[in-house]
Amino acid sequence: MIAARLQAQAFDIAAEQAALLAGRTDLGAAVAFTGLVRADDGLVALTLEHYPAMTLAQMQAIADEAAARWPGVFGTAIHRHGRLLPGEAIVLVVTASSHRGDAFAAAQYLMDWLKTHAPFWKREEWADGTARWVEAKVEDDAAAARWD
Amino acid sequence: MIAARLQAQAFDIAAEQAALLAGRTDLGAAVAFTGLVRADDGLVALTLEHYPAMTLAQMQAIADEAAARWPGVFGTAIHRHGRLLPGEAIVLVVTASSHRGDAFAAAQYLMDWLKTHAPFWKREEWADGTARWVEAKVEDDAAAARWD
Amino acid sequence: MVQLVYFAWVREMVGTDAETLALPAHVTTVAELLDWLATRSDGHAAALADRSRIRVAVDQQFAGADTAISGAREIAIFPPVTGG
Amino acid sequence: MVQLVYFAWVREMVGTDAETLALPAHVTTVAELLDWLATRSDGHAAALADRSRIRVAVDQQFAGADTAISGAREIAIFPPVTGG
Repeated sequence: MIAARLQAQAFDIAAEQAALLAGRTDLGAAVAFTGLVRADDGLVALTLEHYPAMTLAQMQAIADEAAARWPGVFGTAIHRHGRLLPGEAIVLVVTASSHRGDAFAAAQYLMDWLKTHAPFWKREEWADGTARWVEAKVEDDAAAARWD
Repeated sequence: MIAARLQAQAFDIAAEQAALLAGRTDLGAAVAFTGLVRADDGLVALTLEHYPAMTLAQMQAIADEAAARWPGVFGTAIHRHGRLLPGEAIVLVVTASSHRGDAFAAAQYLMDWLKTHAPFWKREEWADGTARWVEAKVEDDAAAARWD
Repeated sequence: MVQLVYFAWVREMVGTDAETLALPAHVTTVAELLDWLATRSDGHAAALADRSRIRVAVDQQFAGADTAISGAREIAIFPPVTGG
Repeated sequence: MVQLVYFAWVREMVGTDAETLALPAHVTTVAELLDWLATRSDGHAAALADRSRIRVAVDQQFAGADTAISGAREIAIFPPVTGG
């Protein structure tokens, strides 16, 4: 079971991991991946627009696909939306498994797919006052395609 | 720079990651790997013996090797020693980088090497009152060898 | 009547985030919808000018140019997603 | 005089975690040290019986059977490490 969530507010990495591991003594590995907003070349803010009726459903579909590929993996995938500043966390994927290989693989798979298939649109604001919508990236598609 | 630490007390995953990321807006990815003691087949406790004069130096050597392979990766590798119970965290590796690929790769590399090359000896205590020293595992050597 | 919803720069160029429209009888597929929408205003026309940059979801399911839209309640039009 | 330190089941079988010894003149390598130590007690002999399960560090550096030990201050003898 990997649960997807969508929220505007910040998340607490330790609390999320603790909730996943609570009462379990059969899990040997937990991987927590945090994606952060980078201040590349003068970025001052990043706004994620989402499609309320669709985005969480698509995220949960990705999470279910990961859970089916790695049946022993438990996890939580949280994505934020709204306006975020450089240094802020934007996405958290926590996976846990009996052994570390599956936990790492499932976390990487979830991130590769979230980066390409989750229905978000990013708008960047720059130090010079301009703003632009981010175009879909070829390298992220390649990262996701390695799982096909 | 990847810093190695050796301690008996528990660590705080959120505090360690926050310390690594503090004041940075150039890092897009953080990976926190936590290794946990599993209660396999009735394990009641695990004791890690170490060689005080050597273990931390070897850990730092592994961390320096990872930092040399992935120059853009910053990190912290913490290993606990002493007697630990099922469900307790035993090792933490936190890595951060501008992109997620390097952060994931460096964390996996560090874990593969810590599992094989760090001078620890594990003693397992079982529910039936017996205890035994763990033998080195062939699969962990194979996981480490894939980096050669 | 169908609810049209727009996201990102499609929304900005169309000039609204949603509109409820009665579709003409000859508009039965996604491609026909986009052709018809493009005649409604300069904003619609500009937003939909390059169809390779347009994605559509019919009732929250990704759809292709030939997807039928009869009976649809909500059709979303947006750029390729840029992920998280 | 050299400080010998033992870990894990080697420590348990030898019966001490450390001992300070004066080595005979003919003991100049790791292999010769292990041969000589094995004669010191039944515990030493049992601990060192299977050399494939014994690892040695000379002054905190991993050492092979042929590593010279003259001038060493601390020699550690232990099973293969089992990691973290």
